[in-house]
Amino acid sequence: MIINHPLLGPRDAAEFVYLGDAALIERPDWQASDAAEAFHEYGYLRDNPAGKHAELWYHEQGDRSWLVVTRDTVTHEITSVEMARDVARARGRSK
Amino acid sequence: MSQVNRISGGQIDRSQEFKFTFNGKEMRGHPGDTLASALLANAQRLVGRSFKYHRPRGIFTAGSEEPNALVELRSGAHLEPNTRATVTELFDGLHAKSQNHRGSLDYDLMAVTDLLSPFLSAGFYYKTFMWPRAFWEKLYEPIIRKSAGLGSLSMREDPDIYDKGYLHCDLLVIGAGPTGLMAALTAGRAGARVILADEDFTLGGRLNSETLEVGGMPGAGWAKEALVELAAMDNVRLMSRTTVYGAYDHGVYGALERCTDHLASSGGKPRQILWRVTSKRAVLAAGATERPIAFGNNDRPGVMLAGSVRSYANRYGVTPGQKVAVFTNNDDGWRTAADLVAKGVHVPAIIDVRDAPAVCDVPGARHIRKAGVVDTVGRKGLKSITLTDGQMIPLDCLAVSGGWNPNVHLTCHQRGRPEWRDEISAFVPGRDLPPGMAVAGAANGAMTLAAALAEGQTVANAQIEALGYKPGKADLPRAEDEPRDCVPYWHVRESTKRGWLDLQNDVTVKDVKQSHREGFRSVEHLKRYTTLGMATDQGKTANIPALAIMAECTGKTIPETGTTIFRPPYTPVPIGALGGRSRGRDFRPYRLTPSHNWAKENGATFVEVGNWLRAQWFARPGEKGWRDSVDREVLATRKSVGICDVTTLGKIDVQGRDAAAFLNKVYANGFAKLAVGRVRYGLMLREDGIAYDDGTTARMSENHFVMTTTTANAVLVFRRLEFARQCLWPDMDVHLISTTDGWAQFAVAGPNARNLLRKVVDEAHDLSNEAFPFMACGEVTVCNGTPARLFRISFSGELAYEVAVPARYGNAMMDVLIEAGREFDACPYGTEALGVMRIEKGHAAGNELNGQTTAHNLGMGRMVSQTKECIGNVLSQRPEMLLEDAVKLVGLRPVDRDRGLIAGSHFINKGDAATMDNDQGWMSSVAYSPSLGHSVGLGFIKRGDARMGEILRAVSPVHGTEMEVEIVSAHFIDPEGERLRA
Amino acid sequence: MPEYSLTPAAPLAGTDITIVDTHLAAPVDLAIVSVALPLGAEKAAQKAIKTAYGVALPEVGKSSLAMDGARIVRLGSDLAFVIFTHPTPDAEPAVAARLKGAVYTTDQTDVWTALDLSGPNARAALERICPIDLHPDAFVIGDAARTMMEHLGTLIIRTGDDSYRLMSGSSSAGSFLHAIETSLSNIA
Amino acid sequence: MRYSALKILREGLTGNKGWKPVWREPDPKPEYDIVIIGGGGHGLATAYYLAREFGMRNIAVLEKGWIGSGNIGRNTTIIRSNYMLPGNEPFYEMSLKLWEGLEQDFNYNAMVSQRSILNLFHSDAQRDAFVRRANAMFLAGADAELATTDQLRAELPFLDYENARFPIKGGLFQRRGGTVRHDAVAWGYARGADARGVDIIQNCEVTGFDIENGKCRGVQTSRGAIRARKVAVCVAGSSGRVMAQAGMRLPIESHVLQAFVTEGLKPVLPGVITFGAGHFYVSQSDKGGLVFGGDIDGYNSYAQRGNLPVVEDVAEGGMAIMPMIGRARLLRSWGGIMDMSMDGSPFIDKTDIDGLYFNGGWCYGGFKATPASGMCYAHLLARDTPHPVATQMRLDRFKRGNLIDEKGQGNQPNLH
Repeated sequence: MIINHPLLGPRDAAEFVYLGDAALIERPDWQASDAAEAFHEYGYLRDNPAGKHAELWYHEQGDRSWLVVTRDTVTHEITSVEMARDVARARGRSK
Repeated sequence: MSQVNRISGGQIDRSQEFKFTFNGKEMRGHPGDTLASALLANAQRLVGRSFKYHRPRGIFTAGSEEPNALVELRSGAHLEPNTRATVTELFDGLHAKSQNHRGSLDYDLMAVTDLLSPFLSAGFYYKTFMWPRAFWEKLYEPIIRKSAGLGSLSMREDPDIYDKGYLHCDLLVIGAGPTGLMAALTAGRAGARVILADEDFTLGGRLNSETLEVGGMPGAGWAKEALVELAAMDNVRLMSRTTVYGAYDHGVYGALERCTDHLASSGGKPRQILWRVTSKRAVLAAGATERPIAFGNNDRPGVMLAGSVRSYANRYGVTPGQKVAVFTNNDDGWRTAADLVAKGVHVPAIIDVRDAPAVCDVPGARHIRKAGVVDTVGRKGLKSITLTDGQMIPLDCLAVSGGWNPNVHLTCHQRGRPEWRDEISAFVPGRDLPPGMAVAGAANGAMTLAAALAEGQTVANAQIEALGYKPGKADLPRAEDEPRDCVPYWHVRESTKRGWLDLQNDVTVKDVKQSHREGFRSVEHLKRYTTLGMATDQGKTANIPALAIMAECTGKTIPETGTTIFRPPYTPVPIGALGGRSRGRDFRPYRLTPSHNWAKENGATFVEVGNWLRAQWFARPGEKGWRDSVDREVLATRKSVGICDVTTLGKIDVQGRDAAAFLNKVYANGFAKLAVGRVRYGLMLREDGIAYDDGTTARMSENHFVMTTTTANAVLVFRRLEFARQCLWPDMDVHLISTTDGWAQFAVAGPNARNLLRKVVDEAHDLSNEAFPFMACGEVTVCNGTPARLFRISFSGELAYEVAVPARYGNAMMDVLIEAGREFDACPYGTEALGVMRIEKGHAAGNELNGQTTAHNLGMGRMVSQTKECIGNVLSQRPEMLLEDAVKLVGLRPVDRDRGLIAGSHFINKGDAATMDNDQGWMSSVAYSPSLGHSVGLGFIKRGDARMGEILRAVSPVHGTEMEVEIVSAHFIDPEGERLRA
Repeated sequence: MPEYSLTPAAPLAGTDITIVDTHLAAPVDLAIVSVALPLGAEKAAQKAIKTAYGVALPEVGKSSLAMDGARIVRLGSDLAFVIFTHPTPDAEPAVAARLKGAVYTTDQTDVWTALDLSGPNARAALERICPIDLHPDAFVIGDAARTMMEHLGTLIIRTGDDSYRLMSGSSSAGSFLHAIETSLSNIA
Repeated sequence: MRYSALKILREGLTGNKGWKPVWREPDPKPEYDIVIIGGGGHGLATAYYLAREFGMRNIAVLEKGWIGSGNIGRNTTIIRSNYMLPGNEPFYEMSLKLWEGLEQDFNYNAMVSQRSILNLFHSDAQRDAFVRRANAMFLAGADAELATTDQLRAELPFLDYENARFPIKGGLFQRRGGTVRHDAVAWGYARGADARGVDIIQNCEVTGFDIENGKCRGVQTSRGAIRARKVAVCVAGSSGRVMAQAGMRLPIESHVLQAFVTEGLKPVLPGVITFGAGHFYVSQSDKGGLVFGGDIDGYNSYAQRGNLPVVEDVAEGGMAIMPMIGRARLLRSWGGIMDMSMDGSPFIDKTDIDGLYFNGGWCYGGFKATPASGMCYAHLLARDTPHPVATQMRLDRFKRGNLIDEKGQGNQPNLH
């Protein structure tokens, strides 16, 4: 596979390490009253779609950036690649 | 024997002669021959035996689709089983042997299976060999295994080397026949970066095997001119002997280049290169493969595909027989007859299943219409055929053509399904092609030469236009639209004898019918039940006729019955090539510690720790075994001072305004308030609450921390930290960079550690316990000004430091530490002594932090803060992770102090049976403690922390032993920690 | 004063090999300092770099040569290396001083080992181990990429028509040299 | 029709014209007691044991394509019970015992061949973990045997002992482990179930569940609606897709695992061998091909095909331990879709929807589990309580914190 890195251009997927669903960015609030349930869902339950899947890849043999890659799990077609840090910020994560 | 079947012409170099042997018999051939063409030239008709019935077999094709002519090539460790003679280039001194027979090729004892064939029909083995139960493994299966299989491995290490590489292009053209050449010329002239690859050693594809003209000259001549033009283009790379074997995601293709297989010796150079080709676009111009027609005893040596017979005659100057008839359902078969006659070969008859006029004039040949072949005679070489009307024709070769199948293989590699096209009675590429790929020429069903050339041009133009190149002008060479009419005709129904479909695996028409009868009707069931198409040729010639016969049985059309799709590789690829250089000691890189050379010179034995090599112990003269060395190292360290290279621990520089806050989130215990100049032990959890890694982190300045990780997890922790930094808390100002390799770090441990360091650390730095207490850290200089870092931390439980210098000084630093420590009898120690001391001290390491244990299990539950946001703390509180009777880390010692504990033992209460229900836990680490004079262990026991003093059994049934052990504190040495604070 | 002194020994120091016109050598006294751009203060950091080195921080995947010969390689959006010749183990303070606290610096000199590959076979040799497209138009002089070669993380910088600087982890220097040497001998 | 040597003899003499279909091709009835979704190994085994052990006959197995087309038909055919944890080992040992009597039981030769399985180890820590595992196997009544390097040299002289990057320090044998002809398992179970009245319905795709008031009452299929008292999902690889139709999210990701076979070779490997310092395991089939595999590709996929880096990684592992296979040629590669669960262990459980049952999450270890999975699922369906060896294979175990994590990799499915 080839991942078109937003900063570096097309790079062989062998340079990357896969993590999983980009929902892993949305780490629950540890202080919420339903934190135990929320962390269970966050940690364990997956949409696992047959089709478009936003997922996290880490450019370990590259610039060490985490990317959000939108890839079809049936055809493997990649339709978008974003810097995960930008996605995280857009989803309201801060510090 | 002379080359009795040589005829005129061909692309062989008759000025040179090669000697080779087949089954020890010496023969001769020429450069440009394949082993198959040379065997045919020498009239060697019988070349092998089939898989199941051990039927005599001859050469069937002239290409990589060959099912029969498999040989063991070369000898000794170079032995190469299952090698297709049809694609093996002849070289001087080649040795080949036939395979899969017991006794000689001519008198194969296993041929008796053929007589038993009525009882060995499809799937017979599923229905028998079940009684008595033990007989399957003891009797039946060994016999089956021995008679199955094809060629033999040498059982010796492959002596050749292999290489790999990466190629990039705008357009990959797969196949260098007329279509591929035209496509490459078109794209090359337009300036695109082109790779043209073909499995053959001479590019040109079927132009080399045909008498057809292109642009007013012989096709082979036109091909040569095209190749000259292409070779002159900087932007074009020509790759002969290169099979593009797989189409992977996003335009990546796997290709195998055979560099030295055509030479007697590889001469120390890579035998083959595995290329990963990253293409923006591809044109598949892989041509078509002829298919046979099934009829009674159609597997005799001498029955061949018609196009292949033509290829031997035209390209290799060989006729496979002196009397060659043609049996065809299409126009193309006629060209074989015509070309043979033009070369002076006698063609007694053309048997055409169609009721149609002659396609062309073939002098001397009878045209027998609406007829078929029902049987043949000639066990080890064809002697005659019998036709549907009963007439017998004596001959020694029958050229059969059942039509042509486009080579759609690569179009299926991403699960694309081919589609049926009635006009050519064949499957053509479907619509779901691998993205970026287009198909042209015969591979796409454009069967005539003129059509192939035209399609090569238009498809290439479309592909490069999409990449922004200007398409080339139409200067298409003139060529023929040769007649290609073909009717669907798969087997001669009148035949009562077995008609073969899969020649190698011995699958006949009857087997397909039986498969249908037993309900194995889906194509995949047919394949799996009969083994159709599962031989080394993957059914390249067999699958479609078999599918057609299944369609007949079910009364459905062929496309309704199913399609077969193909999987990579197109042709088999040696495992050695796929492994490349990564074998033996080059399987993975070595990482060496900075003091590696010193250790080597000082008697170290090394051990693999991940990719690292670490000194395990340093043997001294007179020591009888490793235990002597390790015991000495431990005792010397605890008595005075020892030195160990601990560079392999991961080191991560953490900087930024939010560095402290960040560390506070990634460690389970608090880090926000760590003072500058101090070190703290940190426990890292996974998000699921399981203990993940531990280490110390030092605060060098307000915004600068130095983290250490375990050796094993250095890369993984870094990855997780980057995830936390970029994905979880993206607005933190924190920056990470690995410095693992940058600092040579040494543990200096033992009561004299400070005294030793005082001789090495420059005087400006106060090492007193007051100025530099336990868990202090700082930047210092050593040996007159070399910058260094000093940490007062202890893994051994002794007064200890770790001192780090830039790695380039590491080897010298080891020397200096030993030299300066001479007055203290300073002793280098390796990982074994390190391990012994950490067990004596009760420190958890990899065997305890194995990804299955919680802080609760490790006795560190209280370190996990519940008053801050940090990774893992929420899920660490799940009810069944905090159970009262959870296993707890404890120390163990044998009741009989002379016995040695065994790591991996399980604990069973006295009096209980050793069953899983009674399992109390396991022993994770053991060592002989020279300090205590007996074996000590760490282990996990249910409620272990509340069971101090209890005696249990440590059982190790796999060793057949058990012993009583006592639960004790894990801190065998200095439980109060007085030494390390001294 | 301690009576001892330390002699440096970088892992590939002195490497100098020629295989059929193509040359492989370890640069002498190469220093590497990483420069991280503080979040929210990237502009100030870039300005400090420009002021100190006379060249702008390049785009990611590019490098620029400063007047004094230092090469600044941009590895990521917030990370760059300053690579320069400097014999003593104080490269980091030297760079930190020039950049006046506008960036976070870490000494990377001993983390890496470097080899300079140059000559007519350089690209063909790299083709066997380097996944990056090194076609002269695709990887122009000054381009830099971190990638993996024979299981080793490697930084490759194109330094000239037929010349490349290759950098990899210092602990695996022997395997790194072996990989490149093998490529050269395989194509020779 | 009972199969025997005599039957073969008789048929052989009369032209093999008397063989009957191995299973019927019935049309679906409007209603069954139990509908099993998925005509793979586990689904067919479940039907077989429901009929044979629990006397239930009014059962349908619905298969989207042809039976055995899932992972039962695309695995590397290994059976073993060399697990460590109490939640797993008794289950897999029961499975192995079922394998041992399977063929006589269903009168079909699936070529169960207990050729042994060997796990090589390359470090002391790995040895310690293997000893722990071997002892757990003993505690559960299984067999295990440690081998020294010298013993291995004598038994497997072709392994690389001299020049290895990660020297072989020994190995853990399970002599009762081995291989089975995978397709035949599906066919044998199908035949046995069919003979007991189970309807095996091919080309019947489930398109939805009929859930009324929190109770599952049947399924919609490409061949019409089918009512059922209980619906048993058994579609590992596609669990996510199918259960999504019931509105459930699972602790599962779908991943592709590639497998490989070489051209046929005369016997070289006695049993199954796995590399402990890389991703490679291999056995030799009765036909002579070396059947081998390694790690999953590592990204979510439903594509039944993989990519080159893993092919290369696996070949590297093979060359690292047995460099004699360099000249053996890879003939075919394929991919199967694995239900990779969050702790690497499976589920056999009721769901929160009454009448809807779930079996899945087998990761790449489902083949060896086939008999026990069928038996335990049948037990659960027939009795509504878990079989004693499958009490921990529950969907809610993550919520409770009771993990069955053999590899200690945590909640990242692609690492298991």
